[in-house]
Amino acid sequence: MKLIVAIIRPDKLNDVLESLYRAEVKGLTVSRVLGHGGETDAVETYRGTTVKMELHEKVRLEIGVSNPFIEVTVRAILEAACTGEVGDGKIFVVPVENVYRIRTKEKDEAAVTPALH
Amino acid sequence: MKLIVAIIRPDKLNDVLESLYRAEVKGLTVSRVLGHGGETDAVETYRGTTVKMELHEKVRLEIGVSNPFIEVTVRAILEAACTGEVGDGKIFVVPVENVYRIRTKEKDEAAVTPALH
Amino acid sequence: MKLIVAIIRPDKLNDVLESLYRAEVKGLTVSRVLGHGGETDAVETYRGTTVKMELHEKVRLEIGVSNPFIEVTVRAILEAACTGEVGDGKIFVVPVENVYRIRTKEKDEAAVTPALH
Amino acid sequence: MVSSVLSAAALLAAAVQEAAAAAPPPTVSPADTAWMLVSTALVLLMTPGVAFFYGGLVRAKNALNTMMMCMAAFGVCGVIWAVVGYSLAFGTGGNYLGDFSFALLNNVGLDAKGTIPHVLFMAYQASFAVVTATLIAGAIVDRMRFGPYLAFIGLWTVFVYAPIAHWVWGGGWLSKLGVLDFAGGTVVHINAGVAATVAAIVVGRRKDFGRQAMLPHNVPFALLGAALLYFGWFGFNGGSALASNASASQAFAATMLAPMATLVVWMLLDYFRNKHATAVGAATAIVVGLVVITPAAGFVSPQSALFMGALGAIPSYYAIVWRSRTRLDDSLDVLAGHGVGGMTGALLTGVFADAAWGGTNGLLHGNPGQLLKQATGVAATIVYSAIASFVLLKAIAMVSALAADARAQGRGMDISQHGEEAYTNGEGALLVLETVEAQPAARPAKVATAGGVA
Amino acid sequence: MVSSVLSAAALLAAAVQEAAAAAPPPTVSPADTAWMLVSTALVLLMTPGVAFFYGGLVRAKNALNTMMMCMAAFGVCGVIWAVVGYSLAFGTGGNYLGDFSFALLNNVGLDAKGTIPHVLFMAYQASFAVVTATLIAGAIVDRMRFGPYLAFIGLWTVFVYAPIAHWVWGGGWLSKLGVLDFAGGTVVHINAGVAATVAAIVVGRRKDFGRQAMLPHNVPFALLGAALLYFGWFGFNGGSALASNASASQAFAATMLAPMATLVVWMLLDYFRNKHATAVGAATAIVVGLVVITPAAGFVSPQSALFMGALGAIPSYYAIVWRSRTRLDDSLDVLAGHGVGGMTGALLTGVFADAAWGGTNGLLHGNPGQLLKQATGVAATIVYSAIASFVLLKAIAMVSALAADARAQGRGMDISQHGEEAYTNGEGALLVLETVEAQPAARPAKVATAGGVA
Amino acid sequence: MVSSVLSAAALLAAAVQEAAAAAPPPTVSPADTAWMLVSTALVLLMTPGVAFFYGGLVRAKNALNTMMMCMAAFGVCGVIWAVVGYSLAFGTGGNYLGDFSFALLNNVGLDAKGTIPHVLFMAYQASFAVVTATLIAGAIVDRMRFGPYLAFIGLWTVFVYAPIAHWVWGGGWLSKLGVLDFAGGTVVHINAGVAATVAAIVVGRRKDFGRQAMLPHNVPFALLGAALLYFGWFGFNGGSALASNASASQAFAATMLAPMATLVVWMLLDYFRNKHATAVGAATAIVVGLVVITPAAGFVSPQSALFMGALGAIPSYYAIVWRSRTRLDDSLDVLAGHGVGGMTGALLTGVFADAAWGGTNGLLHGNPGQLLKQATGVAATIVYSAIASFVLLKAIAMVSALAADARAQGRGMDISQHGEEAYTNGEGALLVLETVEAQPAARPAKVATAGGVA
Ligand SMILES: Nc1ncnc2c1ncn2[C@@H]1O[C@H](COP(=O)(O)OP(=O)(O)O)[C@@H](O)[C@H]1O
Ligand SMILES: Nc1ncnc2c1ncn2[C@@H]1O[C@H](COP(=O)(O)OP(=O)(O)O)[C@@H](O)[C@H]1O
Ligand SMILES: Nc1ncnc2c1ncn2[C@@H]1O[C@H](COP(=O)(O)OP(=O)(O)O)[C@@H](O)[C@H]1O
Repeated sequence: MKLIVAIIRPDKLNDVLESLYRAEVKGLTVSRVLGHGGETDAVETYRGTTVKMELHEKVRLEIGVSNPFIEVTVRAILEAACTGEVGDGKIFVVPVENVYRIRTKEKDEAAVTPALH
Repeated sequence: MKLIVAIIRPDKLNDVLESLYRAEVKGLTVSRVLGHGGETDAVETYRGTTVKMELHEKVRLEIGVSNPFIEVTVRAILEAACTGEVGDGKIFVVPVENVYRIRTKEKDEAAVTPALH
Repeated sequence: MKLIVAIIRPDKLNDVLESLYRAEVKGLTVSRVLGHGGETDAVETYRGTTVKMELHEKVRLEIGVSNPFIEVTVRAILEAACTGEVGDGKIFVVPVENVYRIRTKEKDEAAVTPALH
Repeated sequence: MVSSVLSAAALLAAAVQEAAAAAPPPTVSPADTAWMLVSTALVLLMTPGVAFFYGGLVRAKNALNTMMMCMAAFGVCGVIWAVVGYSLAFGTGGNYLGDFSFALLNNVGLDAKGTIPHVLFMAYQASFAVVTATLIAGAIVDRMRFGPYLAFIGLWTVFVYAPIAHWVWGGGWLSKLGVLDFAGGTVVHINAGVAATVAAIVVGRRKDFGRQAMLPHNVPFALLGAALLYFGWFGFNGGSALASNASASQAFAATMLAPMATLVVWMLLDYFRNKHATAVGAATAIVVGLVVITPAAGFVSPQSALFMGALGAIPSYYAIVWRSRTRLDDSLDVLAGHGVGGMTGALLTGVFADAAWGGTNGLLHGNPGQLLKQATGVAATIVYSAIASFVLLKAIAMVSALAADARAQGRGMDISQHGEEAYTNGEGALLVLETVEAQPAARPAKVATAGGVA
Repeated sequence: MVSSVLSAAALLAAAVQEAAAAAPPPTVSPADTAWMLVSTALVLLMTPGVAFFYGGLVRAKNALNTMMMCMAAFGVCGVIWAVVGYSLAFGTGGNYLGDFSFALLNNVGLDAKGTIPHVLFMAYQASFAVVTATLIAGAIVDRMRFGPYLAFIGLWTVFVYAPIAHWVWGGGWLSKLGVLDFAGGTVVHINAGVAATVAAIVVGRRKDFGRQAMLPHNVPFALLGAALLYFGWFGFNGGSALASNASASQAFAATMLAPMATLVVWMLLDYFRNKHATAVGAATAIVVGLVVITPAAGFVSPQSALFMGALGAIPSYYAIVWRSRTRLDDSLDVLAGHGVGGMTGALLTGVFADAAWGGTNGLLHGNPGQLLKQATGVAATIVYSAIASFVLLKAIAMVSALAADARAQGRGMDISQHGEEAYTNGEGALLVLETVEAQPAARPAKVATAGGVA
Repeated sequence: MVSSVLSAAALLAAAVQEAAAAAPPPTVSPADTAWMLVSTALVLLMTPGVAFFYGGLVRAKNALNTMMMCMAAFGVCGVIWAVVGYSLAFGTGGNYLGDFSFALLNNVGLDAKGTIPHVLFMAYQASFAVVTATLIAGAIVDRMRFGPYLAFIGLWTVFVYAPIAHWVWGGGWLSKLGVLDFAGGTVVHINAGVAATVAAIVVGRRKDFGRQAMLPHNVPFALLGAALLYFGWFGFNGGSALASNASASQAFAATMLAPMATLVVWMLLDYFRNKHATAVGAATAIVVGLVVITPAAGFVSPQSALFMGALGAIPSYYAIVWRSRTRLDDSLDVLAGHGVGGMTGALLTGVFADAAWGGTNGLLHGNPGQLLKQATGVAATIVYSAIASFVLLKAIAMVSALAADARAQGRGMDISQHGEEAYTNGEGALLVLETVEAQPAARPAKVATAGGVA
């Protein structure tokens, strides 16, 4: 079991969600973050003060997957999130020891299998 | 040592904090996130535009614990965060290699033992 | 390869970014979080209602590094983020199995080496 | 000669008539009209003022619902006022109620009512009816369903507000008794404060009341609301002179001064109790000061206005402290602000009123009887407003639940009552397309395409 | 004797003159001046009103750009109005255009124009010119580049607004024809609505239009905007009487009542269609009601104002529903709100106008011809505004691209057009220091020091 | 006969008297009263205008404190004005100070002062005193402790504002000298700008000033503030005619036109310097334009108002650019906006003033001496304001520290000075219950229960 952490562009969230949906990856958690990488910084001016915006808006996805899904999930993101320009982001694959579904207290594989209802 | 990452309902944060407090788990970090799972989507309308809200507000907890606390922490969350309805969230237990307390530069076990003052 | 997760004070982000920059650590992701630890709680009053603010604003850094950089990164943070008062935060070092750079689909070491352009 | 003299006299008469034409008997006065046009606009601005005052004090998930409770009153109470409310309040009628002579705005024309066109007088009164109803919202935000709420304030305008307005301003029994209420201490504030308390009780407490902290999501909005209220209140009190004259000026000055004194006292109370003067407290203090001076504005000296403002801070301040320790979930303290503030003002009017500054003398000027009259007015308003509001709410409750269920409250009233959110960024919002057939479909899929980040 | 009689007559004459001085032939009237001063200020407040109404409805990354499109009109259109616009609209000229007699505000002095100083009349008209131009912004927010936008509204004020204002208010052909437009249904609303639609088409659709949900980032701001518009509109319509009189009062009451009725009907339509009455809908309804009553305000009874408001909700409501299914990217529905609303109002004026309440009779009072005149006014405005706006936009497009490229739209118009953000917390903002040489440098480094968290 | 002629003459006399009654010697004029009521309300709205203008420009953690610095002035400066300030400024007194004849508002009644009730004149002046004090806040936000701040503005109103107001408007030496200051260029703007600069220096720099970027947390609020200021300023300048007449109209038009021109020039300067016209810049430009025209509004032609607005942009623009490179931490550039803007305006008044438009001629109309007089007024204000403000601040500093310590600044002034936050969502907020004994305790625990998410 792995936790896949992906940092992507906000305007690609759209496409990534669709791509994951097609790959049948349905459970995920999203948050807004700020990223620093190789991108050129935007310059803003507030009255006399000029600032360089070093951090850029990104979206962070966190997806717990069972082993057979690791590959497809990574591929789905890599494809949907890519523009080819600096700032596309990164994917980290982190090992996970246990997963629990809070509602049912199911553990591990069962916990990340989508609920049927 | 583990990092316990839990995704819960915002209106259960309350109870989870209390439950963790009773389990003597005192250090933790919280953030607002959006989750996608099996929940039915809310429909909103803005003038002529109808949208389905695919992502639901959740709270993410991140708790670094030493091994003896893993079990109790997971149990505390599982109990306090559960409503039995779809959308209760997940817990991920992630291995951690080192922990540092920035203030004292203590490492590992010592770093996650609550400070006495 | 590791993912270094650090919880620091918001007003130290400044210094930490500089310190990391000097350590040649350039890729990172930042988010606003709320932390609970040993700090004393602020009391606020809204009309008749008095509340204790249990959670304090913190900033969370997430930095994927290749093995030779683990040490310097941790050290850079430990030094720059420390005030010596309760609430300085923690650093967690989490193992990572794979890293991908979305733009180029590079993997692992290559993925976290700063792009040259 | 005689004739020439006579003709001189005739000319003279003409001259006199011309002079008289220059100073006509008080029909429509352009200057009074100008001030009352402005006053009406100012009072109408108080409704959004309440919307922001209340809306800033609730949690973000209930912000729109709270604001809509105010803004929708423009529609519901405004139309009802035009249809029947105005007539019931200001039609001649009897001691307790007007009649239907002005129903549907019949006979409300351009002729003078006092020194302004009748249609303007009606508009001015409409602005009062709307803002009074919105005050009630503060007690039941975060939980009352939107439909029953609208039904309540609509009916309340007809069955509670209009009668009491008739008693005090429409020639009813309280005015005959000699109760002083310059701009609506009883009619507006005590009335709304009592109705709000009854509503808070009948609708019931909020989910998690007393268990969770429910904090203001946007205090600047509350300050903006207080500022708009302060500004609009100059029309509310100053306009109640119904003319652009000394009385209006005096009422204006009183309306300016009283909240200044309230603010100072409130900040001191706050400071001694909590070690801080708070912004939420300051916003509240301004409103309380305005409420307190409302019944007295045209009857007291500027010095008395300062005193009344200062004194008026105390009961409302401690009413809030007390209320927050009880199980009464008057969410935004309408009782303490408008109810208690209104009572303080109405009674103090009986103390400070000064015939030299308009109206009758009060206790301090040798007429203790006035205080009794004021107390009568207060008591009558409390009793009638409480009973009638209770009956209306219970009647509505028979048709439809008053409160939203716990789940709807949990998701927030904005989503559950209005299907929208105050602050969205579009993350994860999936667009549901219903393209017109003639247009090329945006996507092959039948209904939905992917949403994105704003 | 004779002489004494004569001297009496002389005295008499003096008396008559004195009397006449007391009631002078309508030169400057202080009361009318007071109301028109206020009205002008109120109309000027409508521009920020539009800024917040529009600004709240766009995404956060475009909020400042949207607001600036309104606020900058104060500068561009205001100055152009003073330089040449006012003269072209209100200089005597001919049937189709004024002249340059008032160019650069020459001959605009303190003498009376009607019963107010000429300089005040000019200021009042300036406030109209500015707010009309800002209405257009709603159709092209989120994408039109700021420079070309300013060029467009500047030229539009001269070449489209001023001529049509001359037709209707400056003694031009539509006023001679007898078209009724009390406060600007054609000149302001149809005109802006049509120009906005043309601009939406010529500038082109937004990136991701129809693919992504673009939701309002701050609905309370939209409500604030609607409230400021409602408030300011009392100057817009009430002030169009140009005096503090019965007509102003009637126009005021109509302006108050119509949106109330629109709000009720709109909430019902919303409820039956979406199961919810929305706040965005309520804000829109208020504006639509105001638009609809604008041409009629001084010509119809209060009852008719209620009817017009109620009826007026329907076409605009369904125009929005229809538009959102098409590929027309009129981002904030200026066509539906101001264009369709303005047409509804202009035509209904021809139906409800009542000579007993000012103006001419309309269809319902036995004069069907008025409806035809109204239709002529509507058609002329649509045709001229559409063609002239199109030509202006195409001319500007020859010099400079109208729309920002996809990348700039993606980053947001605030950053790309103004180099700033509406809401920042300073995280990761690196200060670029340019210390004055004489001062000790803050840091050894030459230009930059570390940024921090706000 | 004779007698009949005489009686005719008698009648005549009566007629003349009647005519005279119709046009009384300037006692209270209803129309002037109407306009001054409105003007006073408008000026009072400027204080919240400043609150939002400043509040939007600071960081979120200091937003409430900044707004409270403005709103609390209603209390502190308003009450002090009533108690003693008004009397010191407008009591007859001598060349340098009034007297105590109006202390505690004694002798401030309903009789005419000019053509309006005295009590209204006092209220109008109070609104000036309050807003002037709040301007100072901009220089010391983010760091000055709330108590000492209130002490300072309270004392400042008495010892600095009231005397200078007496010099210029109360019959003091500057008015005798013939210095032109229509609505407060010296008294209000230079005075506040200088005091603010002194305060910025005496209180000291903010923690991290020059090291961290401190960015506006809510630019729309700053725009809202600028809009409210623009709106309110019509009362500030237009009302300074103290009547509803040509002078008021002229001042109104000048107040409308000048900021329009400033806005255009400012956007151009911004564009050429930064490649962008910014929204913060636009908000600033509007305020600067208003400041510049303030002393001149009733003395110059509309064309000159446009010129003054345009010229006035330049010194303030470059003052901001210069200041941000220095170590002077005048946080929101009160010196550049109000100080420099006020000086520009006061001096340009001496250039553009035109007796044909009211007042005296200036340089351009052949009276270079006026410029000298203006310079004297400016210099006197600068010197007195700087010294007196310095002394007051140092005196307060002896009792209590002026600045909050670094830790308090770090946590934010909202929490450290007011114990509350502008924007909360209740996450992790633990409710501290103090239930009334008679009530069943909500929870078994003695004081606290768990907090939750809003
Ligand atoms: N080592 C890293 N650890 C964590 N996040 C990173 C790291 N490197 C990059 N990121 C995230 O990825 C985003 C894009 O990275 P960047 O280096 O700019 O682009 P690219 O991957 O295209 O070279 C950054 O804004 C940051 O949020
Ligand atoms: N595989 C996953 N990885 C990360 N987060 C998940 C995953 N599955 C669910 N979540 C989070 O948990 C929340 C609830 O999950 P959901 O599947 O709706 O409910 P349940 O666990 O009750 O079946 C989601 O909104 C999401 O935030
Ligand atoms: N066990 C933990 N797991 C996750 N985050 C923690 C943990 N302990 C502390 N933190 C984070 O670190 C912050 C500071 O910790 P605290 O214990 O107050 O200070 P210190 O480390 O100086 O003793 C907390 O606010 C919280 O965000």
